[in-house]
Amino acid sequence: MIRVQEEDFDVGAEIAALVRGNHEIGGVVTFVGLVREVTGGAPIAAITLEHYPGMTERGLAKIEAEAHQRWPLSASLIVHRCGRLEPGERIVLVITASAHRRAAFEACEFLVDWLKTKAPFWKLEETGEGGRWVEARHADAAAAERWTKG
Amino acid sequence: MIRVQEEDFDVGAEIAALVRGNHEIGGVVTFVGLVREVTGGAPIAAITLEHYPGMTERGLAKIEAEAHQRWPLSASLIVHRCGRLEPGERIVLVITASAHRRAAFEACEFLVDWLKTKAPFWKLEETGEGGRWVEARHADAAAAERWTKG
Amino acid sequence: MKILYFAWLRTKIGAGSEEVTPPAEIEDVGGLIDWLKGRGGGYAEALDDLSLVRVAVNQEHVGLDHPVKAGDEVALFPPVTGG
Amino acid sequence: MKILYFAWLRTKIGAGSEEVTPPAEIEDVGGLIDWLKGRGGGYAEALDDLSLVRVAVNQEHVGLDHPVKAGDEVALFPPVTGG
Repeated sequence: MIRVQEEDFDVGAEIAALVRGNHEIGGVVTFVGLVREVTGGAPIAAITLEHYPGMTERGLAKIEAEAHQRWPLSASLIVHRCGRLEPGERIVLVITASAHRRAAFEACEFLVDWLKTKAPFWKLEETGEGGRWVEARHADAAAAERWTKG
Repeated sequence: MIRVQEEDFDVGAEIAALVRGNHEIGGVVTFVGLVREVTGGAPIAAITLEHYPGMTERGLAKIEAEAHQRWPLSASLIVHRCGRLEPGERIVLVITASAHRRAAFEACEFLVDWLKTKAPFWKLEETGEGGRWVEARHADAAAAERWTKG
Repeated sequence: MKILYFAWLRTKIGAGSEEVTPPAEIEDVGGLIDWLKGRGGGYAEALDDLSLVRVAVNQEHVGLDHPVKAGDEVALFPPVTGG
Repeated sequence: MKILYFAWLRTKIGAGSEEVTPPAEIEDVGGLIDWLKGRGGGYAEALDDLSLVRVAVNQEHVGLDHPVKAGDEVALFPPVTGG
């Protein structure tokens, strides 16, 4: 399941709702991304995530479907926030549930690597010097490349 | 941090408490283990986890310290439940938080692999045919071996 | 035809979206962009370096040779930076 | 000396812990186990195959040649099965 929203999310409630009633699930891996205060240069006061409603959800649904093809997942959820977020705030939630913990770990990391580099968002960083649109990062792209089929 | 307890845990509250005020943290990886209904043979009605109070906590604290030596973690938490648990119930929680998501993922998986094989618990499975003490599993031991330094 | 602009393309052009009716000879994305650049000002500045511009037509990523027609939703935006 | 039993050692022996005072010539874990086996019944059954028995003295894993003395906490248990 996929959601893009301005509101915060409740990690415990999302996990509970996702696995409820499924007693085959043995492991649930969750990634919560937080807004960092320092990402290289000056401390940031806030970021603003802009996206393309409709296209974003299609992109997220597609990568989620790919994860289900590659790993035996029982359930998954991606929630990505948009709008203005300050350091320490939750920005993204990825949950993968499987009978087998290795599948849940790998699928979760695969989704997070993709989201961090290829999720259709544009990020504006606010610092004391004003706002700056972030450019695509090469290190993150390399992390996502790990998952490319040979 | 380490806890062994009979009570359930609140995943969202544990994550929030662990990362509160630390704006260097970019990624929080969480593993929630659930009691599975079928693990090979007959469906189980419940498991009971017995442990050695004191020694168990020392064992968990030691492996947590090793994770902090091997990965740049900002914070971590292991909560392991003991006593009688039914299928679908939460049994273990591992949270790792880091500036870098890769470290959080690797450390979390390292801890979970260890816990699944070497955590000082003994497991009694209840089925329709009565209770049976589970023996150590070789597949899980192999997963933990992955992390042994060469 | 609806055109959407995101991120710094939006701020340079000064609009998030607009309805346009390009002349009939505009048949593909490249032609549309050239026509927009012809407006000068923020358009010319935002669309100066096309290596920094990505295009979607009806929410599918496309290249400069992809056809455009009345009723399409065309989006122009920088490479995504991830979440 | 306090002895703790866990899991099926506990159920076979029928007690989770007990205070014992072994004779003075019992100086190590192996000697202690032989002495316990000598009680027969559940002890003999639980301690029959020592490849299935692990030992901790004062909460540290030890081998059969580890010394034991009055005041020690000795625990006997099967290999752990993980969480």
